[in-house]
Amino acid sequence: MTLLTTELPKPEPHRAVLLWRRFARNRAALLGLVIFVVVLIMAATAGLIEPTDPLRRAGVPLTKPFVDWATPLGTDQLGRDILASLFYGARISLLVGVLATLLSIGIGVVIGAVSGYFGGWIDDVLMRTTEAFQTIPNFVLLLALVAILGSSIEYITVAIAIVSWTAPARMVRAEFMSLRGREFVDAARNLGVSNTAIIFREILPNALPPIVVYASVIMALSILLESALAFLGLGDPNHASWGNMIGQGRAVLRSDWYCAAIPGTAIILTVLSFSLLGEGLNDALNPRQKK
Amino acid sequence: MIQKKVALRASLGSAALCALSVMTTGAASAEDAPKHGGTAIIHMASEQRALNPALRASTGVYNITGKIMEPLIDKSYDGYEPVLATEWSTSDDGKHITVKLREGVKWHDGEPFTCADVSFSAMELWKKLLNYSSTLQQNLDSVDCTDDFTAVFNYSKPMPLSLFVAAMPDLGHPVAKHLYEGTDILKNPYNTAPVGTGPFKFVEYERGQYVMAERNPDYWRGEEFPYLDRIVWRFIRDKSAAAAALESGEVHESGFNGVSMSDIERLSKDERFEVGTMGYENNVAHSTVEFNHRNPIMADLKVRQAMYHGLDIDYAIKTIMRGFAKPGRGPVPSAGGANYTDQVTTYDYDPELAMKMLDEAGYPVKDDGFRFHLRHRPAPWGEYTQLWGEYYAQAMREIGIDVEILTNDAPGFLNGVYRDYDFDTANGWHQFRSDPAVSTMVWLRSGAPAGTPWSNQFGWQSDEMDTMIDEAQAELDPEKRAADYHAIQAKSMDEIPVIFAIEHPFISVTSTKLKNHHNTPRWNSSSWYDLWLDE
Amino acid sequence: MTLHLPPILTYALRRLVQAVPVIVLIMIGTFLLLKLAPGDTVDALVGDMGGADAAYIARLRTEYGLDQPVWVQLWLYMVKLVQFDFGWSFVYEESVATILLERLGTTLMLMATSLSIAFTVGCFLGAFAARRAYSLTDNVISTVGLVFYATPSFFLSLMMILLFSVQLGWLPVGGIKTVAGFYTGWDHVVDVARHLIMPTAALSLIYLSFYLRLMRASVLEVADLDFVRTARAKGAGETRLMVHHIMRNALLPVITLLGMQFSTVLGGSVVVETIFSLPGLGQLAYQSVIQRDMNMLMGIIFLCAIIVVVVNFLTDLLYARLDSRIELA
Amino acid sequence: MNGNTPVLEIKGLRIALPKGADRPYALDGLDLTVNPGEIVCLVGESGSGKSLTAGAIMRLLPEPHVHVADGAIRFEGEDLLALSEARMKAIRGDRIAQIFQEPMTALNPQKSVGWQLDEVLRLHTELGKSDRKARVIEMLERVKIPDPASAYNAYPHQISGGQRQRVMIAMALSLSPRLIIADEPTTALDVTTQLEILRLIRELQEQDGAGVLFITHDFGVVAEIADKVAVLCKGELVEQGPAQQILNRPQHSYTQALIAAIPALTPPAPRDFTGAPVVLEAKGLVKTFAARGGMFSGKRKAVKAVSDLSFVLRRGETLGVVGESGSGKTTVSRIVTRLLESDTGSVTVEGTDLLACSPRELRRMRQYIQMVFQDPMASLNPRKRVEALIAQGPIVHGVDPKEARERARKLLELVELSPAAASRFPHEFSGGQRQRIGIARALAMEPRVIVADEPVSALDVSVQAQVLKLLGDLRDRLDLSLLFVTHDLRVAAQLCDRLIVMQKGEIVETGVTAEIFADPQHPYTRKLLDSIPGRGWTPPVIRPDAA
Repeated sequence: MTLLTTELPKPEPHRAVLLWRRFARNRAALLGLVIFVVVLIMAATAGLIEPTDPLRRAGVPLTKPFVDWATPLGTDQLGRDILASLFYGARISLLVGVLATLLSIGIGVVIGAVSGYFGGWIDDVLMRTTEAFQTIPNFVLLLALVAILGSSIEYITVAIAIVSWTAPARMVRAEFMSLRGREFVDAARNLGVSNTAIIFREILPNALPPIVVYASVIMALSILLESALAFLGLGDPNHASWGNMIGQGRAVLRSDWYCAAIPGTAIILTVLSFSLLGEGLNDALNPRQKK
Repeated sequence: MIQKKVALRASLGSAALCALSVMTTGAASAEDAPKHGGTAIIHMASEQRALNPALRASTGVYNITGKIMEPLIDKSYDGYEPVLATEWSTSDDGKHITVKLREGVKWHDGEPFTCADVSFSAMELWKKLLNYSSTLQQNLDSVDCTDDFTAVFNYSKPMPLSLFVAAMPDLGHPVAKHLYEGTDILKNPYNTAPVGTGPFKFVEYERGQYVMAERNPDYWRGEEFPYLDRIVWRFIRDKSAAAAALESGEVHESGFNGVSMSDIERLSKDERFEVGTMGYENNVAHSTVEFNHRNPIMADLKVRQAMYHGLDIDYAIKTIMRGFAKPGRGPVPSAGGANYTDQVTTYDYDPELAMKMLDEAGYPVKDDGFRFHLRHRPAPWGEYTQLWGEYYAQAMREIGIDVEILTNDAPGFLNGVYRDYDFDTANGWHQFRSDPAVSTMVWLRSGAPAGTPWSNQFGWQSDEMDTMIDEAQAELDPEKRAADYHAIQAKSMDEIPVIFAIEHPFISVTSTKLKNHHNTPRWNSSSWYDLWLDE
Repeated sequence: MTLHLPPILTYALRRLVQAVPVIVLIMIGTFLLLKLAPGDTVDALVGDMGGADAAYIARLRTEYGLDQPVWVQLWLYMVKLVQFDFGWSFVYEESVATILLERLGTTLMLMATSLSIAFTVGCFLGAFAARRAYSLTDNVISTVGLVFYATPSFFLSLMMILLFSVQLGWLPVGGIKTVAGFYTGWDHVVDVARHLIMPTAALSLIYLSFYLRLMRASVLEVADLDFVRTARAKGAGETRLMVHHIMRNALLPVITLLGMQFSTVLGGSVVVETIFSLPGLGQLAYQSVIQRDMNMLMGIIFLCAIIVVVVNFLTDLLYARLDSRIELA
Repeated sequence: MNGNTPVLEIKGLRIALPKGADRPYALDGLDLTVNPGEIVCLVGESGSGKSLTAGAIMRLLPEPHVHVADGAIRFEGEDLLALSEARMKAIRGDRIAQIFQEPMTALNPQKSVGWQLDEVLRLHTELGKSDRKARVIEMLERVKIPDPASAYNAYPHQISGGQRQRVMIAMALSLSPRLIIADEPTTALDVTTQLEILRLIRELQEQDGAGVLFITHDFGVVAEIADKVAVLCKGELVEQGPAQQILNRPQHSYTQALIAAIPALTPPAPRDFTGAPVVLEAKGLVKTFAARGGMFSGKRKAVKAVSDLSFVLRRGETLGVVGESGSGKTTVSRIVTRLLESDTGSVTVEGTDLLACSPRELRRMRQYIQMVFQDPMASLNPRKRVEALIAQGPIVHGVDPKEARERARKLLELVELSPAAASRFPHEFSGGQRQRIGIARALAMEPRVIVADEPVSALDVSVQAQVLKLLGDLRDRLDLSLLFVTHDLRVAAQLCDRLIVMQKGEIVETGVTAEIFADPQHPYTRKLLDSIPGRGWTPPVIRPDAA
């Protein structure tokens, strides 16, 4: 029996392996992953399996699903192929979701990090601004932004990001406030590391896990917000987005319910998958000390 | 069943000088004796805030205030019908129009209705504040009251009587002088709580919810009228919810395409409802495609013709309007009566021809698969304007023209098209208001102040057209006037400054419990004194 | 001489002072934002009317002061606002304050019921799920909650209308009361309640899962804390643990978020109010943006800011009441 | 000892750990007996399984992950493992009571002290409300809480750490349990408080005659309180016997090693530094903190953490700063390294006043004064590999990255770690190893001064000794000066040439370590020395041949 402490324990398996193990323990999260992968495949193969322009007239308007194999899921009011739109819609929805999330998290991280790290009047100014943004009902702000910028998909994405950054900013700020007092930050300062490097190289990587988890929430919200805009007729009609499909399918909801129900289900499943993924990521990245 | 006969029995063009019998047509059969009582609940898709037709000329406003405030003259299927006016005539030079007023009419507050009210309304509201009317009445110098019930309209330039009469149902609502004189007219409280002479008295306006009016016991047509105790206009913005409200019996009528086309089609097969376009003959609109002629490609007539050939109008009518429409034949709709003609150039759907014409015009398909790219602004006027815009884009792509759609809300659209000219093509609608002179010719005539919506802001200018329009407007002889308008129509179909692609009346869904409905060409705007409820 | 106020008043005053710059920022921001948007309220008005001629349009612009430079308009507005004059809505032809007052009741009723249902049921289910963490029950509760969260609110609302109004005929399609029903007293209350059932349910179902997940996580965290172990070692049973030891501590972080949720829910109610034709602030805000009804939107945002400040203040009080570590001294 | 039936009898207890743990059983075959009136100390380092023993007795293991696999636990003859949950609930808090380590977290922050004490009575007695209150007040008196009536209404955060632990004891003892399980009850407390609490437990236990199972890692505490000692090592019982025997004549090599690792209370022979150059001079340091007031009062009270502190540190010298929590010793270490801005004063290193430096100058000056932190886990960025951690400083100061990494590997050897450690993350190491990495990081900068803030207090005793030795060795080899902040006088005695004793931000005494230990001048210093647990016991000198 030895008391010497210099011997190293067995090396641990790779971080990714550990993360995967913790993630996979959550069965619901696995389901979320499966749905997510399916959506991903749909987005990636849009145009391969369904080589047509989704906005093109592909058949007799309002063909029911499973009637004509040229348009397996039927057509909408303008004779557009619902299957093709569904695939292209996956691409648009993911694009909106991912870009809006990256953008809002980006803004949130910079503001939250600066605010939380420096504190004082900088924090005051930034947090008052954040509060101002939070006080305006986000959907109303979104409508105003879309009214200003117009309804192109790029602007919708930017607008969604602009109304979504406050929560991550507060979150990052809280993380930074708690992390900036940690000894490893003092250690870095003591080594003469600059503030910028401390913020981005030392603290940020440690503040990321909850943000990554929250990113799934923003992804989900982005898709819901886009669809709500489309519902109010403010979607981008140049692209087949699920929101647009529901927005237009709603007019024929009672007679041709599938026009809205198919993209509706797609949205529900996708948003659900993001939420489930988020829970799984939470388990993987922020393991609770359960014995 | 789907498409009810579009009744067009109005004898337009000549002024009816005598009162016509109060005969009604419509769905009610003769043997049903009208019942008194009941509350009719009417769906409104958008909320009307200002309830003064002498301040805001819009069908939405008439829809409610038509029951409370009456115009001097209304329109029936048999022609123009006296309401608050009983007779009208013009001087030989066309500069003085004499209107005899109905005696014994009282405002809802008990004050008598006299010429003073008409004179005040005409000078202070119709001429100064009311949209379209202020242009129409710009040459009105004064209104003289020779006695309490005779008003003489004095114009500095000749005013065709037929134009005057045709405008009156919409632009001829007097307000009570004693309630408006000496006040800030725009902020007068009676603008949202109207006082009129009509069969129903205003009760309350619950903003965001409904407007309610109740029976006027002192109505001038006699104790018999009106039949209903009450009318409520309910604001339901969402079309699906409105359809549900009709089906659950919470609403009796939805007009102006208040429910979606698919629901209209569905409910037309439902025994509980009558669906049709009757009663809108005076409220026809065109779905348009507007070009920005500042773009050299759009300025090329051959391109515009090719694009017209690329539009499958019949398909659009079938899929988007579900058959409740017909192809447009220029700026005047078939509901325009004598002023309408179908002897014009037409452009059949022929994509092959369209592509050939585009090739010839010097726009071959390029490497990216398109001939050229257009930025298109669709008007946000609801379901089928939007679909029409998307169909247009779809159709243009088929003939090799790439169309990028820029969606905006209403102010954004109006600004983008009519003020900033930031568009290549746009689609919206043109509303026909009884006479081409009221709001149609501004689509073709040059010289409208920049930024005026629904006017020629398209950069298209033709001196010949301008002259033709001015002459038609000043022409006093109805027949010559009609011929002038036929010529304008033909020219506009040749040169296509704007495509008046589809003419569609509005469609209403009415519960069979309502009787005597849709019995005038502007029924939703009329007074409903004879409407009754069979419950 | 110093003024001695009760601590709670001092605190309220301090919060108010802190809120002023935020509100000013919001007001100026909103004003400029709407000014950036293409078109103005006159465009919207004539759009609504279906047309107007040039002279009419020009006259309206002058009338509404829209022909003045933006900074002048902003200055005039702010000067009025300081006197609590919200101005006139050209769209409604009514003073903004009147309309806001009319709408506030409906919105507060909708929000208060939806939020309290979402909060109560969410917390209860969250705690319930946490006690059975990782079991089938837990998975089912969490997933069903998430499905509601994932459903676009308009989709959920439309489905409810189809089911409960059209198919079953149980509930009215929309509105806040039966028109021309002329109910009074208790009947009126029942009538309004029946109209609010679906919109409330739609809103609360969506926000329920938010509280559910939060509460579940919070309970799991608190359940691991030392004092729970202490209570167990004292011989306390599971129910007692939950009620006396875990719940109160677990609720604290959830309550903090309750205040922040208000404006989010107000945004979310835009769609729900539109579908159910409820005359609330959400729909009004949407309309004001579309109509460029500057004064109205500014009024709504101002009101919203005030409500958020008040709600946050109340949650702080509630928090202080619940958290013994915070002293009112 | 008087009882015939033991209060507690554990036979062959085996506690299974979940799959994937470092060993299959947390406890493997524990036999233990506690008689009435007897205090049995269960001693072991972290991870030895001592706390799980308590959990098993209370039947509060985090089942099913961790569960009793085998063995018997008899409480006054009754097999606890066979009882129904309802019966067990009745026993908990009534006949078996437990005292926990962290008095702050072990009390419900949302309930008043009185309520929490009352709860025990409510659960286990039929007493009426006023009777219960009287009983609670009585208990508060028994644990010597001043003003029991106001303590009754107080919330846990409103009373001091020592009082909270008294409340915990009152709670445990209020029904005169037969068995008290005390799980490290004094570890989180200051020395002076620790002694008081230990005395209290002893006193109350003697009055009631209960059996006590006292779990600790500290042999000093054992010496202070134990009747009998059982030593655990990685789940196995290595030795058991009367306290005197184990303390003075340990048989098992592990026990011997543990005891050998306890720092002796004999300071090193004084060394003379009068001729050595001054490397750091602190003058007139003052630091005032604005303490947060209540939520509803904007006022903030000012708390003086350090008032007018001056000292010098010479080359090769180790200056100890000792004091209890709140004495301001940690503040000193942070001001000196300028991690915290001082209100006034100067800290001169290499002829430059650190406190007056511009940010740019400061970054350059940092290389001369480095720090070793208290919590080795918290002070190493968990997202960085060891190599990067050590090389970071030199790279920031302009050393070629490749060279810096090479030097990092050499430094690992210097702190006796395998170079293979370079590519790992901090969490893959034990506490002692992490602290070695922390030291390596400080050394990488080739500083003149190392400020060590409680560098060993988070470590097990055996590890502590090794790290202290390493620090001492390195100091001598590299001619470093150490500013050594600690609350533990045993540790201070080990390494420090001179001491500064602090109380409430002020220096109460300063001098050569050996002199202070031999003849403390200030009453506070005297009290501190008197409170060192097990100060009456001199650990036997054992040749460390067993390693």
